[in-house]
Amino acid sequence: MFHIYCPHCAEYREEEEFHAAGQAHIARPLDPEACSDKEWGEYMFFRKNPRGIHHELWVHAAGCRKFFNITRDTQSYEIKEVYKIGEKPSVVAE
Amino acid sequence: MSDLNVMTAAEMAATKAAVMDQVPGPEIQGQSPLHHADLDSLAKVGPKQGGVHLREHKLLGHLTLRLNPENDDQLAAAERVLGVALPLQPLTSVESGSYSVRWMSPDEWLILVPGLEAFDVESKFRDEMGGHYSLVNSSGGSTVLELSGPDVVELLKRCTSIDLHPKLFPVGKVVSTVFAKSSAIIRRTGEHSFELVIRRSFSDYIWLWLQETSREFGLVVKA
Amino acid sequence: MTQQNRLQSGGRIDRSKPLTFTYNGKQYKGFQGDTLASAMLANGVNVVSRSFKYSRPRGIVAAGAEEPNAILQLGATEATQVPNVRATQQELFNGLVSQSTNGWPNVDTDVMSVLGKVGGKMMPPGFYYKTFMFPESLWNTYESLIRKAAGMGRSPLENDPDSYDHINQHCDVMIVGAGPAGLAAALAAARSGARVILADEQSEFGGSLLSTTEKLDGKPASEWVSAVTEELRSYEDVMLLPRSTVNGYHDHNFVTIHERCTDHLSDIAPVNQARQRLHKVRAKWVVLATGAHERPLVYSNNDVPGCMVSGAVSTYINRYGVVPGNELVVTTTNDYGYQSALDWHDAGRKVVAVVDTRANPAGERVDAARQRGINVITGSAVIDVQGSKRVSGVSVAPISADGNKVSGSVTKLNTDTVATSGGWSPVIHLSSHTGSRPIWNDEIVGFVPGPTVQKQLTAGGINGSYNTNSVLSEGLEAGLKAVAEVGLNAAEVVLPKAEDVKEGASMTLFHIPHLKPTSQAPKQFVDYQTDVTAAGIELACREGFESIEHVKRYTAMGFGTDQGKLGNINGMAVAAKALNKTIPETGTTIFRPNYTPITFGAIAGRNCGELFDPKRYSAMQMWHVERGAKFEDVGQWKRPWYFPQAGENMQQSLDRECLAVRDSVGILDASTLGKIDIQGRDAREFLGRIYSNAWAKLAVGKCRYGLMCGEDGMVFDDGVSACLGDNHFLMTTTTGGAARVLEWLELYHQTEWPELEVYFNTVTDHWSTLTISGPNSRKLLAELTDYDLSNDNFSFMDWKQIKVAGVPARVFRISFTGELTFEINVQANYGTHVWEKLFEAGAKYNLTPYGTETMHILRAEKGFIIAGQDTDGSVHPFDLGMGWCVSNKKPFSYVGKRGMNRQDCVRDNRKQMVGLKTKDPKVVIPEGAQAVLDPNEPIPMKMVGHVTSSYWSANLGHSIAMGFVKGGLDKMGETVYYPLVDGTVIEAEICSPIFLDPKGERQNV
Amino acid sequence: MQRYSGFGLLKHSLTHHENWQRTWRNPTPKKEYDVVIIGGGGHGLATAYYLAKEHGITNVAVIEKGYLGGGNTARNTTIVRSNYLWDESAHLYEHAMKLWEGLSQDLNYNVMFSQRGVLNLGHTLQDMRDIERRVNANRLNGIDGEVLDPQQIKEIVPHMDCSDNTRYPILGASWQPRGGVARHDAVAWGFARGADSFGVDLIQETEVTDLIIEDGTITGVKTNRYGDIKAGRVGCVVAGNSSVLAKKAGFELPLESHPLQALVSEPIKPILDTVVMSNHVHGYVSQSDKGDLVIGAGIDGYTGYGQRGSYPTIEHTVQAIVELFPVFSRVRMNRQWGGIVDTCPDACPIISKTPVKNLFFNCGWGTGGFKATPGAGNVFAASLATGEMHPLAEPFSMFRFHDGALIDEHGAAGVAH
Repeated sequence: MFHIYCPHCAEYREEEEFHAAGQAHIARPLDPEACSDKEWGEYMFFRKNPRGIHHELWVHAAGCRKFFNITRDTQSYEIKEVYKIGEKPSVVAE
Repeated sequence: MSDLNVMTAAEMAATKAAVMDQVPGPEIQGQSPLHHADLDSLAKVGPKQGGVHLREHKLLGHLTLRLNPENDDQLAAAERVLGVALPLQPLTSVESGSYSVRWMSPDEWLILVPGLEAFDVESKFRDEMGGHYSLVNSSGGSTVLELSGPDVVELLKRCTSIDLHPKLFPVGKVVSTVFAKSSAIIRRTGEHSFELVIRRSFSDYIWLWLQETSREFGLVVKA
Repeated sequence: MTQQNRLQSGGRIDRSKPLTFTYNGKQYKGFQGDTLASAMLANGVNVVSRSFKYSRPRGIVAAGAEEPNAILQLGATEATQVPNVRATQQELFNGLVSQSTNGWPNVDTDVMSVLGKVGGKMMPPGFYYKTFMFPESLWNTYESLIRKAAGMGRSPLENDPDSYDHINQHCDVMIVGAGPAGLAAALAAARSGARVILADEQSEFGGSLLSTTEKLDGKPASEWVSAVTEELRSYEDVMLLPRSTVNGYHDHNFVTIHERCTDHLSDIAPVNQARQRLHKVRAKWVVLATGAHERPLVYSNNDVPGCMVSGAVSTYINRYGVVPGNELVVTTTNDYGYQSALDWHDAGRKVVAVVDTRANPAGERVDAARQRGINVITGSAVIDVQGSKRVSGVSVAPISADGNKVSGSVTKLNTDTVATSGGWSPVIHLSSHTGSRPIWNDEIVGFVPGPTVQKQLTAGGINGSYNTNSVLSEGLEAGLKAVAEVGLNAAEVVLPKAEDVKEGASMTLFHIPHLKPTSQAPKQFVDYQTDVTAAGIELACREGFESIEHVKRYTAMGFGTDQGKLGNINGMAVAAKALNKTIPETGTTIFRPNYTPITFGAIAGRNCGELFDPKRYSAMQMWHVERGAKFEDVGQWKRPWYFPQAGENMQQSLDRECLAVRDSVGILDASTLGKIDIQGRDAREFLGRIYSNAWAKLAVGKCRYGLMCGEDGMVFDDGVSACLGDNHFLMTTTTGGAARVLEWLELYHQTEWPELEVYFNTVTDHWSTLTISGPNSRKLLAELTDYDLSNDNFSFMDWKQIKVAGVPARVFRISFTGELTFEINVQANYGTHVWEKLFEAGAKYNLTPYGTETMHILRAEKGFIIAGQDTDGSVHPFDLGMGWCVSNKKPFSYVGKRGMNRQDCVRDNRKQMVGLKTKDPKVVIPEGAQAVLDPNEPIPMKMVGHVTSSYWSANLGHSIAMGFVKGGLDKMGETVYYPLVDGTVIEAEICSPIFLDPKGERQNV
Repeated sequence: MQRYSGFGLLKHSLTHHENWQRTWRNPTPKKEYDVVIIGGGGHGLATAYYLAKEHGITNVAVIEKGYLGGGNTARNTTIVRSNYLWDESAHLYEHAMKLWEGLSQDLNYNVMFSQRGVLNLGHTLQDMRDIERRVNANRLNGIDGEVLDPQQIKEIVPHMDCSDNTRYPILGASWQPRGGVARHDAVAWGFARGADSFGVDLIQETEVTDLIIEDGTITGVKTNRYGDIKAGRVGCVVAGNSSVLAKKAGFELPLESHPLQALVSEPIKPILDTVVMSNHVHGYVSQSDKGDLVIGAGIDGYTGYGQRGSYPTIEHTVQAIVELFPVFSRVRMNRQWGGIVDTCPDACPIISKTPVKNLFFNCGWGTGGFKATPGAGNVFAASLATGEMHPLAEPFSMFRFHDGALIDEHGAAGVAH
């Protein structure tokens, strides 16, 4: 079970307080109407799904209700860093 | 019966947000979420000795304030209304007379006031504060349980994964967390006493849970 | 019965506290401090089980968690039965009732063993896969015979009378194992002020020190153990957990501990106490001081009762005062094996011989044995055992220096006990739980923990350190390292000194050769519990199962309840030899949680029965209960389903409730609907982006229905939102969707449109929602308010802030029934008051409470959808015929717009929502019935849709239904058919889903 | 191929089982194959078997980075059923079901397919509507299914709590008598042995490190042990690694890989004769021939390739089992483990061409792959043989996530199975 540092509450909490919300940094296209079906499908469904470093979106559902980002190794489950929405990760895959 | 509470559409539009005194006159007695458990009677007939003591603080005014913590005007306005500055440190709380304020999130505070004052406080906020904020009366949706006694920490460790060691959870600290299979806002009010804000619809579940979990310590219900 | 194997003195048992227990119906005596196993051995019980495949008699082999055979059924009553208890881990209590689990008619005389002897030859590994195939139809019969042999113990058939506790813990240092290493680590951490948890599976701390005659600082080791335990107990931040097995080590240093609180007292817990407790620990650092298990050697008939691992023999003698036999032969590859001979001899019984595979053993223990006059036979091994229900003798033979062949003639020795030692296997289970792969260490001939990302330290036997002084200092070092890592200053700890015993080098040998090749030799067991033999492993390798994982799966090695604690390394060695590889080349050995089995009840904790999941109630719940409502589970809510009156069946109740609403007035508790308060300048803009319809012009005081879609354009929730103020809205959601919708709004706000000034707060629980519906609802409400409720002043889709029965309320004139309706929202603390006042005033209008089922019928009469019942995530608003609820004029491409315009969403012949009128008006189509166009088509039939909602309408006097039909909106008046399970076919006409008041006049009066 | 039978066992027992042949060869790969299948799990091996048996294509290699059947094949809870909701999936899984029936004889390897029936419980009115809908659809699609009431359920599972006194009383169930369980390892081994007997090369302990793609067409694979191996067509059947390989081919898939956990109790005497599944309380259980209660959990919510998940998932699952079977409270859990499941947004698999010519993917089975093993292998083989997707595979194109023709099986797939 993960022990996750909430960047807003500024302390570690148990995984049960959080929900994983998938890959981070997927911006909604600014002009959806200009997207082809393929582009829209890729926005909605296609994912990096890497084995290794992964930037993912979580929400502190039972705590402060804020979304934030986690960089995590999907193989070792090690959390490399957490950062707020709008911030950029400092740990990235090679 | 009077309809003094009626607002015209124009009045409502002008205020941008609808504000409403939701509490009727004193002739109508409200029923707290644990009304059906009849804790007052249990307090009379139940055990007087035990490791965990429980008391419901009923029918308080619960107000949720949302604002931008970087807006000094709003912070000042809040302080004018509450008589104390909003706690900006995560997971802290402050008290001011009969008011208490809990940090819930970087832009959210839960304020408890005496039940009959909720509307006054809300109105004061509306008078004092400008800009983008929200204030929501949630008094009907929650209740407050006070848990205390020598075994209270042992009990809470069976309900929540929060570390309650006094060094990490001093008096005044407040967390919003999973509580059994529900949720609670937990605040430490003393070495052996805590305050739980719980949701109305889950209150019966939590009441059952606390009875079951406290069996080995003995539960004393207080009026 | 006498305890013929009990010593007069010595051990840690309390001879002043005799206990009585039964095994297979026979009464025996033991003492406080015994395990069930030690008491059985004291009483000379030989056979404790029959083996799984061959029905061979089996005895106690070990003294702890690694025991494979002594798996018993416990429990004096049906409800307190416990299957598969390991006798070596069960403390004896007075009145304990135990039973062996296999063997018919009993474990001593098992007729299956005859079959085992004969048929055993035909049951090599994988035999299942090679037979029982012909004829195909007989497989069920074969299988039912196979299943008869399944299992060890049995489940109770009555519900568990005990309760189980869960507790969350946090600490700086979690120390697993309270042997010398763990105690030293704990002492270092505790003295330095760390928060420490020390857990050990045994009833008392001390680990290996409890089983030896070893001295520390010249005094019995147990004195040091007591002193350290006492000191640890004095620290406030130290938690000591005996009888607590650390079962799982999970990511981010999360550890689960299974504490057996009362299993040593009785098979049922005392009143108000939990039988077992699960500790869920989050530790900053974890110190694994889990020790090692002694490895038996693999030789022929090494499973005959009386064959034990050497260390266990010492444990029974030194800790329990039990010598488990009269004569002993030791067969060993190392010096440790001699210890059991020394202890046996010192207990006054006869050591026949120590048989050592090494040609020139020379350690101090060897000398000690020789000094005692014990016959030491070198360069030899026990290659075979005689006896069936108890060892009667052994065959000893010289073996070659490489250990591969018998190199001389066989000598037979008489004995009733064989102790064996093939070295030690570190207990690395926990470290591999988190995905760390163990690595082979040639020097200690065993696997040690591999690299890990956990904050984990190891000390003592787990590292392959078996010398007490180095074990102690590794423990201390680990404790100090952990303390430093958590930022504390290390305190001073002076360790006691153990006597240094000089040891000779061990021989690396696992599998003892026999005169015959392995395939023909008498069975040489590797994994007792799963009946896996060396020959079986060799066969698996010969058949091409070359990865150790294949070998394990093909033979079932390691799949027992002991997870191969004794056998896995031996099995790998046998496979490696067969494949001509090294042990690490065959793979590694991965352990999964749990270290030892854990009761389901303990995992479930108190989250069972009524507390399995919260029941959520509205403020009026007690009223509903008192009125005899039947309830429906909707999400976690208990909602009144219908309110039967005396003598009514369900349909009669529904008919009465439905008619009451349409004829006069009914009341629904709608409090469970999700309610979200939305404030901010951009609230309106936000709603426009989230809902599919337009919100820009909704005036203050007005309400509007909205559909919410995913980015794929599919409907996922709906509800009415009201404009409370220019910057203030109240959104309602479905009962089940409330939390999801709030998180959905927050997701878009926080991650996509943070620039929008808007805040969301849940107010679901804050408001009680009392919906009065029906032509008399206005009259009823008028009794409780002075407000002008006329249609002119308070029109359809308005909301007003008024007082109802003296309580301030927001009243919404919206309607889900199609009738004149007022939805009264009051602070929930006053919900019951208003509800009761409505009933006081409502008597003259026959105010009728109705539940969700009547609500569903009434809305279906109007063709209103229920998200989740009439939608399934695959329909967009146009499929629902709700294009009116989609705005194409909004400048912002709202959530769902692009999705519902994808190629597949705009094609012809999509399934569309229609109404369905049965040809026979009395027939109600079952919900879920599938539509076809040609009822005579053979199966598989072409399905064109299904019924989502279907009811008997008492108001209309005929059945009504809603459902999907491909291209249905263009098929009005056409017929579809619903073939049912019972063979009947229902014929229905496609129609508008609005069955009643198509112009919507009734709600608008 | 050496034939297996009871008589054979008897014969071999006389020679101490010393003369059994290898189950499969351990060949060194050739430089070139007509078809290379990446992934030697159940699906990959079944694909190879049917390619050889039904399409006569035997110049085939299966390249497996670990050991045969070592991925999800070895880690699932072995449930087989075909009672899916939508036509597309129902037909695919029923195709598999028909192959299961008779598979042991076809392979001459007893996969212990045991049709002891599968119950899917309903605990809410909506559950029951969904069950009715699914069973009706199943029957009209020619798939066996019945809706049972609590009384009938009690007769099949006498020790389950079917009373009204539970938190979520059982209101009914769907019942597929032809569903059941099979011995997972045997399925992989049986297909492997069968494929090998036709001359398919099974290359174990060999990792495909890259795909060789020229002008948008795949021509071979690079391996860590044997260098480049050329291939006419390549089929990727690597559950738990699909996205990783797709990335090497230069595209993304609509997949997320999640941990899926399972657990077994200690072996107990037979007490449960069928498979019981509940989406609502979230757990499923059957009892193996050895006596273990085999219990499955839901997937963990995060991406995870670690073959392990989080403890609360196990906890919730066990709570569900104790809720259904209070009598199991004193039975003990022996072991837990985890697999990696590639989940698709619509809970249906991908059996598909890809943007790279001659490269085909079979992936995205989520929690439901095992039950489809023979069927998936069969249609994937046909697709690899002809270069055109088998009609049953056609709807499962990865491109459905572009045009929107999803097949939403969340209701039927529900919890892991």
